[in-house]
Amino acid sequence: MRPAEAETMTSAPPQHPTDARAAFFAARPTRSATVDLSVRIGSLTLANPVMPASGCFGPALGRLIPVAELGAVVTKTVFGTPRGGNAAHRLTEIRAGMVNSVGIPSRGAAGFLAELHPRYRELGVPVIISVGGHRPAEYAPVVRDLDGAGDAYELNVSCPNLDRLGTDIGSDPDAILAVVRAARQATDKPLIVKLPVLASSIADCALAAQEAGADAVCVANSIPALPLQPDTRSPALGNVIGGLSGPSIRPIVLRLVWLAARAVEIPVIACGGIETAEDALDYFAVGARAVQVGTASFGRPFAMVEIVRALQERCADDEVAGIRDLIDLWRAQ
Amino acid sequence: MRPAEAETMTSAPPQHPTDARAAFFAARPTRSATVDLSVRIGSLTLANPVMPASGCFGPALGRLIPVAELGAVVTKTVFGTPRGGNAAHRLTEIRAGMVNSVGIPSRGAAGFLAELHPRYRELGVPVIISVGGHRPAEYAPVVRDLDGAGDAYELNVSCPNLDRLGTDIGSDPDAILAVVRAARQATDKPLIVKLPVLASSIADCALAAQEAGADAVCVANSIPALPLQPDTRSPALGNVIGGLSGPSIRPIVLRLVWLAARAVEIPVIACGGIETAEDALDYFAVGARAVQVGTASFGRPFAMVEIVRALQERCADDEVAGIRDLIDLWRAQ
Amino acid sequence: MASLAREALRRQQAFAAADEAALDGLISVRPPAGQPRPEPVWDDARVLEHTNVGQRYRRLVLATGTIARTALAGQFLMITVPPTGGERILLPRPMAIHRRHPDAGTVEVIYGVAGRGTIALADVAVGGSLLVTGPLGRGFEIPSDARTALLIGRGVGVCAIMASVEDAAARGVDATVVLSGRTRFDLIGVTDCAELGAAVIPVTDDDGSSSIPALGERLRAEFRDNPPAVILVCGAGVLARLAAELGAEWGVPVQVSLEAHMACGLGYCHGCAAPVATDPEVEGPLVCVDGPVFDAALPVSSL
Amino acid sequence: MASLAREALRRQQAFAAADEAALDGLISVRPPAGQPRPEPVWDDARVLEHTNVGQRYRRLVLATGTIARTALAGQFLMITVPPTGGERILLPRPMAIHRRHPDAGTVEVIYGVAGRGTIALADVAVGGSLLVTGPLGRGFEIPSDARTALLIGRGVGVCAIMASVEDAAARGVDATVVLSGRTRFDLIGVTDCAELGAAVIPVTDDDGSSSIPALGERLRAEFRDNPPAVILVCGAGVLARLAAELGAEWGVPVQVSLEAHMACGLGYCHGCAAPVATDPEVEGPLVCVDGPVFDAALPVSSL
Ligand SMILES: Cc1cc2nc3c(=O)[nH]c(=O)nc-3n(C[C@H](O)[C@H](O)[C@H](O)COP(=O)(O)OP(=O)(O)OC[C@H]3O[C@@H](n4cnc5c(N)ncnc54)[C@H](O)[C@@H]3O)c2cc1C
Ligand SMILES: Cc1cc2nc3c(=O)[nH]c(=O)nc-3n(C[C@H](O)[C@H](O)[C@H](O)COP(=O)(O)OP(=O)(O)OC[C@H]3O[C@@H](n4cnc5c(N)ncnc54)[C@H](O)[C@@H]3O)c2cc1C
Ligand SMILES: Cc1cc2nc3c(=O)[nH]c(=O)nc-3n(C[C@H](O)[C@H](O)[C@H](O)COP(=O)(O)O)c2cc1C
Ligand SMILES: Cc1cc2nc3c(=O)[nH]c(=O)nc-3n(C[C@H](O)[C@H](O)[C@H](O)COP(=O)(O)O)c2cc1C
Ligand code: FES
Ligand code: FES
Repeated sequence: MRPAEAETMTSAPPQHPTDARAAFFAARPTRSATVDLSVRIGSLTLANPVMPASGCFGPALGRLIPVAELGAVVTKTVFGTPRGGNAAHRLTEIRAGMVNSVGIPSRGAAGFLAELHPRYRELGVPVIISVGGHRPAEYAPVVRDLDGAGDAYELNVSCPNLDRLGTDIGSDPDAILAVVRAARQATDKPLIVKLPVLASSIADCALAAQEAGADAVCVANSIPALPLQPDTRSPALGNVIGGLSGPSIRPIVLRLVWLAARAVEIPVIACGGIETAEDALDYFAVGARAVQVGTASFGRPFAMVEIVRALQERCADDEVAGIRDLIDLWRAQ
Repeated sequence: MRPAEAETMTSAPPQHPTDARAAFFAARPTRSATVDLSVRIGSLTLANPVMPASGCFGPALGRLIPVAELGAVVTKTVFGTPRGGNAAHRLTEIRAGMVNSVGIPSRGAAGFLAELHPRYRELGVPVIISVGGHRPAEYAPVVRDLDGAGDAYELNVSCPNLDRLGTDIGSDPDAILAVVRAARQATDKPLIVKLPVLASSIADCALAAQEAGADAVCVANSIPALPLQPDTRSPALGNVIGGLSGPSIRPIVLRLVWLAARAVEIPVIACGGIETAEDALDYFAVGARAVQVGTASFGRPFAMVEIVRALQERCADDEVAGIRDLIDLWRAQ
Repeated sequence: MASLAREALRRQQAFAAADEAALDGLISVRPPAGQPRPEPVWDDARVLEHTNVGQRYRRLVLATGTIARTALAGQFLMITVPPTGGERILLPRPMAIHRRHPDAGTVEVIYGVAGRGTIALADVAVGGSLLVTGPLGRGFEIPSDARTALLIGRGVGVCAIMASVEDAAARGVDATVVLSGRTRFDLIGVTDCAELGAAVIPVTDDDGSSSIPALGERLRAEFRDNPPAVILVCGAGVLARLAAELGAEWGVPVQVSLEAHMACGLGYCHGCAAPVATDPEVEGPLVCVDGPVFDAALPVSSL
Repeated sequence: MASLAREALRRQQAFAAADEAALDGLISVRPPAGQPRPEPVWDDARVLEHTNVGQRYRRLVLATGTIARTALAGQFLMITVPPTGGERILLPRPMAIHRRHPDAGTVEVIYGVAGRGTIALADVAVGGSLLVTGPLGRGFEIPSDARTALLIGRGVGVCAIMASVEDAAARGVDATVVLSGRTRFDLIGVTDCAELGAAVIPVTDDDGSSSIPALGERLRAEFRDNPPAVILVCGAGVLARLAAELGAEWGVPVQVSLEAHMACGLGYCHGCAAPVATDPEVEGPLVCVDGPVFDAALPVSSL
């Protein structure tokens, strides 16, 4: 029924000299050629620590920005079988941030492999496939179905939009153990576990992921919230509740990253309200090793690439060899 | 060593005709005399549903506003034995809100009864004493020690500043059961349980409180967060983490109030980012029966009294007899 | 009196609900276009003009060469609202491309000052620049054999149809344009239509001429002998339904442009679900890539 | 070069840490005051003047009768910063009452434009009003038998001591005022001191005269024969320590005004812990009600 993403824009991006995008594609960092921004997630080495947050990227964005400059891309969460997603409105903006209740429409693993995966492959960077499930037992089969496709998998145990009232799989360390152990059997590729904000103990959740064999944790998903329409006081979203994202959640997620990074050895990937290289450095300062950018890309599609370029500049300015030194420099203070 | 609150300002507030405060004290709502804003919390009837949030009120504020117009006052959390509180800085303001890590300094129950309680009694409204503990077993003894003093007790099982790394008592339904059951044995007065934001299921926490005999739940405390100093990236607070409060947490707490109100029969008292009567009505629309005001009082000491007066005006304007009808009016839409 | 305000709010809500319901069963994704869609770009578009239009709207003239040259009628932009004095607008706002001036390398956008986003947008100064992404989405298409067209726009919905009035003028299609609004002073597009040589039927709420029965009667009379070859409509669900009814009566196709809350405008955030009922296991169409222009036809049951 | 900026930041941080450490063991709560504290009020104070002072400071003249008539020297206000274009400042900012003009019913405040709060405050227009609460806290007291006083202020810290220069003038106490700042153009209080007939010792960073050793030497020379009866100081930990050293040498009392992050200003939020080491089971003093003015004396160990 719907051609959507797959139909539109399949040719290589032509260069129009008359728009800012063309100039941005043309720009190449100069001084920073020798800077090493690479990070390792298990057996996978990323050229730099910047990637999109799941659900906030699609191959269509590759027409607008030089995606090859990113460390990796992360797909929208893929379920085993197709899902329709939630009723409109699926997103809105309020003063505290944006709230979405998209509800993870998915064409299922088979649909992803047939329609979307080839377009991700063209981007020229590692592809991290986000994997979802309604119950702990649903994750491993999807990983198995997808294996061969992704360079790594992010297990999304923290979507706030699947069940309006229920608790997340990811707020229960035992459920995390079950999900990750099974997925670990299903693939040798790196596994990232994306954790929720509303858990009693982020440290216990991160430890469970590590114990079960995860290669990294991503901290965190959006924060469940209920936006009201200002005039009528009725819910602004079809699903009543959604996930709050954007800069106002940063101080909350900074604490979670700090706690997770103290609890585990595996890398912590920070996600929550990152808009600039300064924000990324804040997360590095509390122990993150990589960052994901979500909401910021909507208003400024080039935000991720700007962050990569700014980190390169910062290393060059500070005369350090790479991101680790830059982080040490800040953390020492 | 420190005279503090007790020493200063012990005489009745004189009326200076030359300041705005004097005019505010003089104002008396007119049309709204017949409006009934009362709410019941167990056996206690409050004249209206507006009260301060714990830690954001003290008798000293009674010199600045007509406290007798409020539904009740809530004390700062009282521990059984004295506590010193956290290192400076204990609070800061960031773009997303204010973050405090006061750490509940307390003179203990005996100190409270001797020094502060008499000053609360002078205010002429019901006094709800907030009670704290480091372990579930610590609450009931404090309630017992205080009994006779408060008109109701709010069991604070959700302070984000007691243990930097640990989990709250209040995010564990079993711990809530234990705290409330024991407190229920210690007093016949109404018990309110103040719940945390970072729990896997607010519904389970509220149900545990109800099951153990609580008369109301307060949803919620501030949200644990880590503010950094913008220039140095070092923690802005002596305790590293603190509690985020203020308007940006409202959409997050609105969802929690909605979930709690659907789960339990006992009243839900909403607390989080309330600044105006409009904000209070938002919470009423998702099921709250009363509201607490914290951060807003710092910038606008008269915020609570303004909310009461505005609710009275609203009922008069809409020609409804009381707050229940006003709420029904909105909820119906 | 606040209770009067409450009453007004109630009426407004009832109207909005009815307007939404009017689309029920009407919408389907258009078949693949004959013409390929232009490649979207983003640009720092210089603000050349920023003026009031009537009492409720603002008009932007933006210098953005690629978009001005490539945009198809009915496509839209995502406009990023710059921060003003601390107010941060996170999501870009979708806005129809009201007029294209390819030679000047400019486009025009007209918007209503409604909520936080557009209130902040209204502060943008001439001489500054706006980050815009476009052209986006599936626009209107006047069938190649059409000699006449009826276009119906209400409020800012007029902006979605005006580039089709440009197309009609360029191709020698006789365009009749219904411009609907609250009062005569609120009508968008009167001078644009005059410039483009289109016949205008202005209808307004204050004299009752914009009511659906009155407008239906008028259009049925107007086109009794010579129905238009296509109907393009934007701005209200009830107008889309009227258009679909007329389309069924006259046996001509109807295209409608829809709105939805959007984040990306490019089809990857999945935020802009179109009001089309589908199997719960299949995602329905997205307004930003499958629309904003859809086919509108009365559901078979109601024929 | 960013690495130079980094170096500057490092130096600044090292200085801030040393400045904080300088207060170690110095501070204690003053014994109960002779005079009762005035009752605080809040007021919508009209902004009569809002001007630049040098390159880094702004001066407010506020009409607020009760506070102007009742404030004691060294007390402060909590100023609620009004929203500007969407930027919301939640916490009021504590500001010293620099000058009191009881007859005119006005007070003066001088502040540095530092962070979000004061940047937003700087936008307030003359003719508007500011919500202020005060007078608050425990101020400076010149002992009743004092005939001379040394007052030391640095940067905006000068504002905390200027009302004591007023007191000195009113009581015929000979005041010598050290005004310290980065450059001569940054010094606050030069005209105030002239008006109040106080002797001024201006010291600045650019010529090195404000360095602690240089200033110590100068003051020891100045007061060799006739030490002042009391020292009042505000604006830097290292200045408080110098004052405490001089106080010990001369056998005279020293009072220091401190800063802390505040929310309520009234003693109930417990946010403003003073830098006084106490038993972990006992809450230490609060800057807003037990201070901001404290006694400063060298710890016994260092005497
Ligand atoms: C394809 C398309 C074309 C559009 N063209 C125009 C145009 O030419 N002129 C014009 O004035 N408006 C147009 N709109 C609507 C416009 O995008 C604004 O969102 C709308 O005017 C609301 O104003 P606001 O952003 O100030 O509201 P806010 O209160 O700031 O919005 C809050 C949230 O709701 C969303 N929202 C609210 N109303 C709408 C709406 N009607 N459509 C989409 N999202 C909404 C916002 O995006 C935001 O997420 C168009 C929308 C779409 C989808
Ligand atoms: C008793 C007292 C008197 C003061 N008198 C003056 C005065 O006369 N002139 C003047 O310029 N400043 C004075 N200050 C400091 C002033 O209150 C401002 O907070 C400070 O200038 C920081 O600027 P900002 O609020 O723009 O910073 P922001 O970046 O907006 O502040 C962020 C947070 O840190 C807190 N904060 C940051 N620096 C300070 C500080 N130095 N003191 C207290 N809180 C701080 C703020 O309150 C806020 O919570 C006084 C402080 C106190 C406690
Ligand atoms: C529109 C939208 C869709 C999202 N979809 C997903 C998703 O499919 N899977 C997922 O793990 N997270 C999803 N998220 C959450 C983001 O990946 C991210 O965790 C969150 O937005 C916080 O980061 P930010 O503040 O940078 O946006 C989505 C977020 C948004 C805004
Ligand atoms: C300075 C400060 C001190 C607080 N102290 C307490 C406390 O002692 N006990 C408690 O239960 N909550 C305490 N809180 C939390 C508030 O009661 C309230 O739950 C929180 O601030 C959210 O409400 P608000 O957004 O209206 O401020 C404190 C909050 C602040 C800002
Ligand atoms: S707006 Fe993102 S998919 Fe349509
Ligand atoms: S500022 Fe609230 S106690 Fe001092």
